[in-house]
Amino acid sequence: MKEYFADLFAAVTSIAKGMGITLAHLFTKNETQQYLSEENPGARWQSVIVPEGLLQDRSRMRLHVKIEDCIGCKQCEKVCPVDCIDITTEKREKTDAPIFAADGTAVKQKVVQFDIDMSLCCYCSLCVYPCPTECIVMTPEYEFAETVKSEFLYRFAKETPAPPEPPKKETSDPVAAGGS
Amino acid sequence: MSLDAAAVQQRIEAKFPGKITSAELEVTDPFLVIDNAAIVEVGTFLRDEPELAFDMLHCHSAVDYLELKEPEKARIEVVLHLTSLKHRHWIVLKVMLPRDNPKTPTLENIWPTANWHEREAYDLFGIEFEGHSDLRRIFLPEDWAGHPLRKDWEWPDEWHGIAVKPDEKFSQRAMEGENIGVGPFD
Amino acid sequence: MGLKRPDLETKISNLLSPLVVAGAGGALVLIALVPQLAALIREQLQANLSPTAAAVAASAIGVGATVFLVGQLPVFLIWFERKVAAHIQDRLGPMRVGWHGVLQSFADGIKLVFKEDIIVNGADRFLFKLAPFLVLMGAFSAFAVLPWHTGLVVSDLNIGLLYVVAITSLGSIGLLMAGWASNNKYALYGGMRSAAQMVSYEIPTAIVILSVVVQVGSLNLQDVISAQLGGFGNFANWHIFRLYGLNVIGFVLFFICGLAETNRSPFDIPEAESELVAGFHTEYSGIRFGLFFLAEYGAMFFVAGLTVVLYLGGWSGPFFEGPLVFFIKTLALVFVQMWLRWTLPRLRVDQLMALCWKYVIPFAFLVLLVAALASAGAS
Amino acid sequence: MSSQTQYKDLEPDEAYAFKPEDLEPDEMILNMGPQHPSTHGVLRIELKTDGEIVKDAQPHIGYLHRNFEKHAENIDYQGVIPFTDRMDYVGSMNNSLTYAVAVEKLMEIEVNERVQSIRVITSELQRIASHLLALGTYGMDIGAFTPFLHSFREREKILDLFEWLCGARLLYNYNWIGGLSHDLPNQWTDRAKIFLDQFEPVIDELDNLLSYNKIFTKRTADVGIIPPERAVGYALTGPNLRGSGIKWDIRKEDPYCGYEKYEFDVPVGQGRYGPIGSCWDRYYVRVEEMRQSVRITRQAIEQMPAEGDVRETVPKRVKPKPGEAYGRTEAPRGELGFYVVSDGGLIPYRVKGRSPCFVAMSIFREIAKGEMIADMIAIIGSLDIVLGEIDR
Repeated sequence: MKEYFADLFAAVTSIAKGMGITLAHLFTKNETQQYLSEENPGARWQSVIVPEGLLQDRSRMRLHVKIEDCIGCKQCEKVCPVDCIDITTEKREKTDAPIFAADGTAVKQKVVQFDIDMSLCCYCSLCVYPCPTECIVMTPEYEFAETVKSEFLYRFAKETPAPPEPPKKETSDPVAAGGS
Repeated sequence: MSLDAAAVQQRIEAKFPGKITSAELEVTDPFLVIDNAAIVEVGTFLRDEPELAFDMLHCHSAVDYLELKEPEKARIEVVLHLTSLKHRHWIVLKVMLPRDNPKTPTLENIWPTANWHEREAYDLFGIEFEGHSDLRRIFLPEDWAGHPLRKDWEWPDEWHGIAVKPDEKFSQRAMEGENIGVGPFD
Repeated sequence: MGLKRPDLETKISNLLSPLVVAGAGGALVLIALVPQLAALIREQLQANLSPTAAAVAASAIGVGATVFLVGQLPVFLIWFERKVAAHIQDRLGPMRVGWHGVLQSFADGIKLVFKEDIIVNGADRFLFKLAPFLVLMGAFSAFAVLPWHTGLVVSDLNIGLLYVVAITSLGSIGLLMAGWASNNKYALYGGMRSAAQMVSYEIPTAIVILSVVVQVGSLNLQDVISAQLGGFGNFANWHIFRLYGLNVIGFVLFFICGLAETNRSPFDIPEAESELVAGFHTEYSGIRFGLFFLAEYGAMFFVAGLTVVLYLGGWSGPFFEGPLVFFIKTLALVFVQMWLRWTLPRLRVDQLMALCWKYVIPFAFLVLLVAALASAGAS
Repeated sequence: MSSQTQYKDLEPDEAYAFKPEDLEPDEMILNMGPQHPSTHGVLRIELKTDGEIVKDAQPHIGYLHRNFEKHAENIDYQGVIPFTDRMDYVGSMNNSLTYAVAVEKLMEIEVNERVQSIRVITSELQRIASHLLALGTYGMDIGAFTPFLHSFREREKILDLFEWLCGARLLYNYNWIGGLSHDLPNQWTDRAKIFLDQFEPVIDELDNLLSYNKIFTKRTADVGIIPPERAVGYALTGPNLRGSGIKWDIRKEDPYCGYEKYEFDVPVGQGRYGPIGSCWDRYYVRVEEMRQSVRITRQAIEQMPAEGDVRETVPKRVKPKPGEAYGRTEAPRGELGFYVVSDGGLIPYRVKGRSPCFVAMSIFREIAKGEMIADMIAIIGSLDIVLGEIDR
């Protein structure tokens, strides 16, 4: 009998306690943020714990290649664990005018094909580290949903090999587009 | 009182002479190789002997050594990592099996956890555990062909009409102008 | 990067939401003015028609108005529940469609109407189609006897409470039917659970109602309310304050039973989404699913309203009285139902039964006993 | 035995463990999953039910099988880390840590103290995040929705810290063989401390909202009881083992990353609301572990050396000498181990993941018998399984 009433009492008090907590939360500030609203136009998550502007510093959401700097060393292709990078190079003629990457490395290979299949990418960022000219980078741009899978083939090389029309994917600079 | 691998070896030798076929004590994780026929007795002894009390089989793996250069050394090893919660010591046991038709007695009556681990080894390596209560494939479909963690396993062509082999380079197809949809039905 | 949402959608919802808010406000005013309106209409009818025709027309208008109100209520309550849930969980809830998402329920309703009406293979098609209507009927016909004000009730039945007990059981038949007809094991479990639950909780509900009936001496809901009028501040006579405070227990018990009868959490085992996927309505889609939803929220409102009538003085209040008071009190109780739902875990089916037979029924009998003794002493 | 390449055709009911013809008159087979709201992924459980009572339950796993071990045999050592992250995807930090520890053991690399401290901090924060997910979803399984979102609110803050640290929110690729991918950013430790300060009261709130709730204790305290000797026999580890009252924690028994430097308790199940080893005990061990993790993180932040290169010992080329090593750590779900065999080449010869969830799931059939359908959910939730790790 004692147990019966103790049970009842425990039930009532614990339920009252829980209801107190939920009632208090009814009047506290909301933690979620509206995606694309007047208050949050940039579609960026405003973290409450990370100082403003620092959250995306190292974010790796989408690969981008500054193709002018690529020297065609294929290090990224080798290290990729899911084989999503595809590079073809041609030897540059000695007679061609010398080109240099941003850091001064001479470009000896002509990169005729630099494809990244973003639908395979596992965002591990392993390709970024070995790059000698830092031309392959991860950008914090994360909104790149497509309805057709072939749109995920990002073709960075300026000159593509002969075969038919390449898909009309604009490899626009994601940093400029979404870096805000 | 914790024991190291050498002490454990001594005790097993004293009880079952000649059942340890070899031992490697100078490596990172010292291990003892136990005779396949005696593994159940040795296991029971290891679990029940108060001084040893290896009551937990915390990892059960199999390794396939194809050894193409020295075919006579080809083998499948079953590796048992045993821990004693009582004495806080641990030991690695190995059992060597032939690659053709590997068979070993089940350990599920000693450590019940071996049940699923042995199903896994059966599934991926094709090791037959004699006396196992429920030896079915655990990960792969019941009608899968072959045991994929064998080093000489070959990709089947298809499974119920589903292409199994890695797709031809996707970028090649996309480059040829093919519209590849998202999802399996596009 | 600018807003990607289609602008048309925003414009439409911006245009509509003031209308909806204004409509809701207007409805509240209308509810407040209903007695006057009703009197006016009745006068007009009696002046222009023969007595029989006037009575028929009056009840037709009453039925129409109630059905309209009850049909709109769930739409509002669904939005309200989503908002309550969201804020309890530190979320925002629906924000897109209209001002703070007030049009969300309309959008969902439109979606449900246009969705494909799927009847699964192997289902008992007739029962499958019938079940949602039965459930809806059970929930909505109960409103016929719910008094909004003196004389403002669709049907002023002498046996109002008996009618309520009878008609609300109709829903459980509907649920059982839905569970059986779906040809789905989860749905069958849901149907069975709901039948067991409702049958068990009918008993304490009836006993608690009986305790009030004993105190009032009538089954008519108008009489129940008029028994609670007057007293200090026009609320001291409410049943909840009478019978030496024991009616508080009766109130709580009735509230619990109401939760159980409407399958609300923590008694939502027939549709326990983490166990039975969706329980009895697993296989329903489109508007048939929508009808279950309407019925649930309609029943919620009705149970809260009945609690208000039995224990909280119906439309009487300390400062002013009328349908608006009744509406506000009922909404407050509905809020408590929602608040409970978003706080508590779900009971298991055997614990649910244990709660009914071991805790609710003994206390219900206690309340009934004291009420009977007290009214015997008084007379 | 050469590998076959042809599959054989199955009879339709060969995928069922229970045959319709063996059923008693009142019994019914109920398939729970692979698509079910509370099987935490694609787990399929075949139940033999008699009304609400479960007579027998047979779990079927493998719907998420990717054969991670075969992957690992085809890529270099460093490339395996993104794959380990995907095993237990709510505790990635610990997975990659375990693999790194195993390969470091194989290569005999000693990482410096700063790396060790950062590894402790990140893995403890990951433990909090993982337990928050486990507790939140457990509440949801039992029917309380609100604790789930409250705990996710806190988890989100940890993920923010991780994103700031290494750029990813879920699959970090942060622990490398011999080091870390990034050093801590400026102010990171301050912000982590702020998080810990505001997080501690949240645990109490969660306790009051869910743990001590009468309905919750009723639902979980008498259900899914694992006696200690069965727990050891089935080699359960982590909170599942400690819930049965056995004090066993790799951080204490076989310290890695300098765990011996920190003071913390190992909470065990007390049997407060029912028999020891019940679902509630396992649940509450996790709550207590979050408190201990906060303690460890605070100490680790205090004791962390200010200087130190986190990539100091990262080898240029990971090429261990032939041999084998078993590295183990205390992951949120129990003892996670990697058995790495090297043949001296650039790619691992064999990597075996010892997954705690796989082992925990194997006891399910034993403890599920005789309980009710609603309890199945309670038991699965209390074992805190992640299908990505079970199926690997």
